[in-house]
Amino acid sequence: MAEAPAAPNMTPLSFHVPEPRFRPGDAVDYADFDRGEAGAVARPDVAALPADMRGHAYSLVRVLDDEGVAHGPWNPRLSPDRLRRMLRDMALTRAFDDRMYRAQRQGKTSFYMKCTGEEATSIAAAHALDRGDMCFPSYRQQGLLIARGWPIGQMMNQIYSNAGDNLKGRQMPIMYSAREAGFFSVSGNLTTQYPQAVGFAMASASRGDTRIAACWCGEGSTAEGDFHSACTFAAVYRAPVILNVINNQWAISSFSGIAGAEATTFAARGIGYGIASLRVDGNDILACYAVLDWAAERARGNHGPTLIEYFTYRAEGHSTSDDPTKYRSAEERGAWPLGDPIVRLKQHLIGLGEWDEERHAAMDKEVAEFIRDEGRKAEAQGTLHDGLSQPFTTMFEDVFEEQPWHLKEQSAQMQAERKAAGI
Amino acid sequence: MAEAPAAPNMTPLSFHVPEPRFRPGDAVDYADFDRGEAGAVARPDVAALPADMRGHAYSLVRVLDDEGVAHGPWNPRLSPDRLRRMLRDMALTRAFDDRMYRAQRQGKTSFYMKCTGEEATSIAAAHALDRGDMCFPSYRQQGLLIARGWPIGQMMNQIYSNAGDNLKGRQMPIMYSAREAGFFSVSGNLTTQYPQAVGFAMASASRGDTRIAACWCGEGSTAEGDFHSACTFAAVYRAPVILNVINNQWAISSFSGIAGAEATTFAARGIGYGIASLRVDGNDILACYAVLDWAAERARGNHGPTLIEYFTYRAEGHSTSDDPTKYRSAEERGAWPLGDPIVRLKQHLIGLGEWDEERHAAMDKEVAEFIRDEGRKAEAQGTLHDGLSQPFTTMFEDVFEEQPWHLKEQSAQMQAERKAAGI
Amino acid sequence: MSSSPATETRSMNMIQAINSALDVCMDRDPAITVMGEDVGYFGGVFKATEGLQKKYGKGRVFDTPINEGGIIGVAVGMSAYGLRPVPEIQFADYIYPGLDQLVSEAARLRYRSAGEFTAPITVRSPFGGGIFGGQTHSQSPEALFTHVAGIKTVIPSNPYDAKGLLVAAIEDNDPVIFFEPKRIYNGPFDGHYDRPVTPWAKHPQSQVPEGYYRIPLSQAAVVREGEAATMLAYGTMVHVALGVIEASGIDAEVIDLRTLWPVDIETIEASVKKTGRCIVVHEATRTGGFGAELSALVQERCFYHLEAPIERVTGWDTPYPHSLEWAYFPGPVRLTQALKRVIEA
Amino acid sequence: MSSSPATETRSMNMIQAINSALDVCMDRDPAITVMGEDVGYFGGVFKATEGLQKKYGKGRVFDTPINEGGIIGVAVGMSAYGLRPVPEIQFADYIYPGLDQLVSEAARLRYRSAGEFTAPITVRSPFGGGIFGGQTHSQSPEALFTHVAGIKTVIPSNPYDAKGLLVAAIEDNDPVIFFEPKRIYNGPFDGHYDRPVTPWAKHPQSQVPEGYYRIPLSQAAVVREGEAATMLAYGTMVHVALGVIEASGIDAEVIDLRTLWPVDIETIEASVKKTGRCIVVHEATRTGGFGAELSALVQERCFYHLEAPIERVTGWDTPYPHSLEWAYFPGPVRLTQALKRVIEA
Ligand SMILES: Cc1ncc(C[n+]2csc(CCOP(=O)(O)OP(=O)(O)O)c2C)c(N)n1
Ligand SMILES: Cc1ncc(C[n+]2csc(CCOP(=O)(O)OP(=O)(O)O)c2C)c(N)n1
Ligand SMILES: [Mg+2]
Ligand SMILES: [Mg+2]
Repeated sequence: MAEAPAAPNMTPLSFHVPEPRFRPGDAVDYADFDRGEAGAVARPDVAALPADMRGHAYSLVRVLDDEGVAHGPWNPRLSPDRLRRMLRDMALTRAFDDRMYRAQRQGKTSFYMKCTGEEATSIAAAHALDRGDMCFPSYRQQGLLIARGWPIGQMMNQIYSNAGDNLKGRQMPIMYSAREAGFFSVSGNLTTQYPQAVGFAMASASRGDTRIAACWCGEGSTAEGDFHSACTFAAVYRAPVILNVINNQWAISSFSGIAGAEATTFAARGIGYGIASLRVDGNDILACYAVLDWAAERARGNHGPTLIEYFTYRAEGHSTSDDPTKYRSAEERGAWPLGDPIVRLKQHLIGLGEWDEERHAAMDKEVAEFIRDEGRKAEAQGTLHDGLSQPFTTMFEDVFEEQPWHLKEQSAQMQAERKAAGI
Repeated sequence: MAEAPAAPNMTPLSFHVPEPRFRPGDAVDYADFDRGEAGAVARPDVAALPADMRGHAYSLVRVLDDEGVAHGPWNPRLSPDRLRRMLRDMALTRAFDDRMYRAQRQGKTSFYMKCTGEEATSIAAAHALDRGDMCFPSYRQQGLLIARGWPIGQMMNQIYSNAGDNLKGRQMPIMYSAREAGFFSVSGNLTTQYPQAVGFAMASASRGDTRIAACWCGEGSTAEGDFHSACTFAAVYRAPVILNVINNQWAISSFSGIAGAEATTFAARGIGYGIASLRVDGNDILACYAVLDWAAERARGNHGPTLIEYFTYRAEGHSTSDDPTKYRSAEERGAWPLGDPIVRLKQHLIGLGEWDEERHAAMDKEVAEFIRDEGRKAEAQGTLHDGLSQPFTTMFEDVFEEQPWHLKEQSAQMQAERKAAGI
Repeated sequence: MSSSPATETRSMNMIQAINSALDVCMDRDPAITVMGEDVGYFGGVFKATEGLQKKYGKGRVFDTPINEGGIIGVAVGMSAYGLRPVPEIQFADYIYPGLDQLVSEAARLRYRSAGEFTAPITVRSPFGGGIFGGQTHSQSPEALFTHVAGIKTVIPSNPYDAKGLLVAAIEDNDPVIFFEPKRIYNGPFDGHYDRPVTPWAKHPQSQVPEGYYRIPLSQAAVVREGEAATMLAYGTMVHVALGVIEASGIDAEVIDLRTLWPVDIETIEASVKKTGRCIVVHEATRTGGFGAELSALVQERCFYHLEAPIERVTGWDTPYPHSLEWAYFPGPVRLTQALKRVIEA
Repeated sequence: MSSSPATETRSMNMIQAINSALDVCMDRDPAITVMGEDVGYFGGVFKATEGLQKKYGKGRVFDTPINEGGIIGVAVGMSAYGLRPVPEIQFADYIYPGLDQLVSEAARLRYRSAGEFTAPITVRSPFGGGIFGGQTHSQSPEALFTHVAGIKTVIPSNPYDAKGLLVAAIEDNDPVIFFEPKRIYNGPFDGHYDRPVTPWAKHPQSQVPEGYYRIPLSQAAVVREGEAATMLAYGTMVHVALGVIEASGIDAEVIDLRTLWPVDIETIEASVKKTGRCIVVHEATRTGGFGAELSALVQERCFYHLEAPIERVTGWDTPYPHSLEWAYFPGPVRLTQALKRVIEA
């Protein structure tokens, strides 16, 4: 098969295939995981040259310590009101996920994807960015929509492809599009949104506008060519864009090593392009907010793009089609040293004297009821298998702005054939 | 056009489009160009961790100083014989380029591309790598073939698409393929060879072989998605591959800033993946050799991939289809502070007492005569417009291993139609 | 017409048959290497590569980064070394980032190097709709490949063929796109989405030899003989076609192309010359689909035998919609009408 | 049927006409933005964008990194902002790395977002052979786009049309692939490669209005009326077809499709119903080419009028060879033979 056998006097080459530390059944031990201290990482000036802050790609910006106390220069010192809003947004996102997951299991729709454990990353962004800034999300940024106040009912309608679905039943569940909320149409093809965000930012900059762009992808998705396109164009044109990588350590069944995590961090990718790059505790919403706010200010000041890696953990399966017990240790979630973002912010607020267990329980209840009510209203408009909620002819609309002859013919043909068949 | 006008109380964004320092007619001044000192850069252990040698992506490995004296830890201390062979290989490459360029201008073929000023990069590689190592070149690595002793006449036959062309006239000039010489079929599509080289290296490693792979692309081509694929796969599997980027500062009419050179070096791209990355004076063949030799040893020792940026200058036009006076200052070539690779090695050999002007003149003459003779022999086998050198039916061969019915039919049809038309 | 089928057979679904093909091939030829997203430890999102990493090691079965262009590009380089890569593209909808390496490299390598380098790569990829996958888990992009000189395209319609064709594809010395109709992984599907799915076990073509056999590429199967019309189909649509014929009682012939290109033109020509009528069926969008090529070929070669216009029954010229999936799918209603039109024309 | 042509005309070649279209459009609409490899200061390797950066500034005309996927991806994002990008892909052969962004994103954006986001992008790209460009500077990949729902494909055959169609493409609110037949940038080419090239100046269609006008998309031009047969062609092949008719004296009708998809089906149908015979001509490889779709459409719609099989005269099913370029090219010899066959059938 090879052209020639290995030279006998030379060391044979060996092939390295990364392997995660824990597989199903393994006991999990994160003892040697180095989180760094909360508050330890310096906060550069927003105009800092990327060359002067390369270390930020290898450290971990943390604000909250294990007791929920905020430390250091990245502490954003947000008002308790704002913190409570962020807490509720995270709780709402989690409750929404739970309900929609169950709805899928009940056969009300075809598919669902949760963001459990990663809520802080999206909620922080929604709070740090201006409403006019354009978001190019992946499929796990439902938190952006929720925190931007896009109607939960609309999201459910989309998931059910029902009569109220603004996407006319055309998209799989969770592939939202919400222009009003500055939320770009979600694509099923990984990372395509990355260069698109850069293009939006280039457009805004070239027209002297003030709106910036942000995009999201998972650590696994950084391997796609589009990631490189985005970084290259962002660096060359100093585009006002924030490139967010959610490193939740898993890409379906592949651990982050298969995407390159053994050799370096994902934030370090940005260094290669001369992009300011930071790594942040993705389960610490204060840290996430602070870094995003820094990046937004940097972009608005024409100091160029920022790449942010959020170190977090995908607490649930990849999607309703997945079974994570098949490839990873069930202990990982519990043992994960950066905890849960909701619990950590709750603890912080309690420490500030601005929250307590009772209020938290009340919030959980309110949120659950709200989701339940919204769910009922959405279901009243139909679920996926209730019978088709969209007129058949809508299928032929929006392929082009004006319907060309062939789609008119096809639409007519479909109707005629159904009629002839007596349906 | 934009959705909303810029917020009046915010600074408008600005759009940055990189611009080269010099345009046609401009006086050229490289005074602030920092080459570093010859011999100043340290030589890490071949097993060094990429994290421990990041600085090498931002410095410039140089061995020869302006007087042609070799300095420092990267001095490969090659035998004078070897140095003279390298000198002749470079001279031969340049003479070959000149003749083939003229041949194109004389209408003997459709196209040609020179590597003038960049000869050291390929010749060093041919000398540093084992003959069994597989090269995945771009279109400017003719030096590899020449130094590996692949027949010059074969190269000319390919350029002329004549009867002796091993590629049966199918490929544009310079798109060589020479399996025997460990030289992969050149593609017209930029950077496709990059992941291919990584794949070869992965294959060799996975089979416990000892052969490594190397690939080449220009600085402009690093922008392609395939570059990212290659770096990602190379890093993940620690593939025994050498990724060579020839930064000759121009990509047709685009200067290196359009590929990202304003923000960082091209060697730095490798840092993003955790790949050992170095930057070397591409016009200093001793430095090029030393760095390649280091990378080869590293790969053979299972220490992983290396990315090397060769800082050089494209002394001539992009190809025979180009006119560089339209977009860059004619002074650049002469003012370029890293000189000419042939002149520099010649000077070094003379300094060693192993060469002199007379021998150099004799070599130039011998090389010119050799090329002329080879050229005549090749032309005796035909040039492009002499009439077709390949039987028509060869056009339908090698599409598949076995010719399927439709190609048999098409071949027969072509012959029948020509016959019917009386040709 | 399979060569030396092994005797021991077992009832398999499509996934099991594909898994068995990979296993048998890997066992016979150490050059064969399986790679792709999630194909290693996990065994693939559809489980087609289950158990292979354990059996053949990580040097021959491994997960890749999520980069389809890289997967194909690396496979081309592995071919240059002498391996025979069998990459999986998780969904055919995600093959586009790998198209350049397939079209510009793998397909043309033999030609451009005059045979010095070849790319004996078999790209496996689940394709087609019917699983509520919306526009990014339902596409049938086969026409992008049948247009490209130097690539073969193969699509099986049952477990027996899936194994035999995959073995032949892997052993072929040219690049092959092997699209697996995911709707029928678990059972033949006649297009009646509102009826329970029959499992493969009840289908004769689920009896698959455990050992080595191959079904030569470029040979179609006449899966139902008939006189009234010729239906050209592949993948899932073979079962829809058979179901419609059974229900309608019209004596049509059904040809399962199995290899789309180079297609078995003799079988097609003989059938249409016999029946004088032809329907081409596929799930891909209609305009510029492979059905256009079939229609063009048939009218070029059987013009004087045709008694009715050739009809194409295909997916509509829209993206694959989520909730209107069954209105998009060229199912029994549409096929029955078309069959009647062609017969009555 | 062009809307309000400006009165001042000037003799232009194709490049000048394209440049003029860009200039006129940019002048009218500040959202239009030109980008691509070498298109800025240098004005493009074929000079189509010459002078535009100087006139409209680097914010609207700029060089890009060499990354076709990035170019299209960024253009999609610019569209989301509200711009109308007109990217250049230097050669059509290099469009594959951008295919995913075109097929999965630009083409489906309006549909998947139910009209919230659109991609009014016009991708200009020189295509076709005849310049000894070998397999990577000669391809005609139009069939990859005509198969994709949501994309329009336009190919002009002369300077007047080039400008009018490009203006219409840029003003269209859907993504348009605008392939420019590079062989006829400087003059119409009838396929006789051994004869001197006539410059555009001698051709009536080189008289191009300086100002604004547009030629509606999806309208073919009957460039020669005739009774004996219908020839469907586009780009360079229009001139080859006309040359063959002139030389052969056969009274065939030639239709220049101009827009490939959505095609002007009425004009085609009317012509074939009149002549009863049809030849489809293109330079792209035959199998699965756009000619297959044309052939399928014609036989579906004109079956009872057809007196002879529809012939396809196309590039062979091989990569475009370098030295055998003229043997590959579907030139006068082949077209004449086909015309005779169709007439005599
Ligand atoms: C181009 C493309 N290739 C493959 C897939 C299939 N796929 C969907 S999600 C996924 C894993 C992504 O992992 P990651 O980027 O880490 O995001 P996460 O799911 O962890 O949020 C894969 C492989 C796809 N959707 N698109
Ligand atoms: C995919 C692709 N896009 C565009 C081109 C056209 N092209 C050929 S060479 C070139 C410039 C490459 O510059 P660089 O990588 O710096 O290499 P150099 O010519 O300087 O050696 C371009 C844009 C191509 N051949 N392939
Ligand atoms: Mg992940
Ligand atoms: Mg260059």
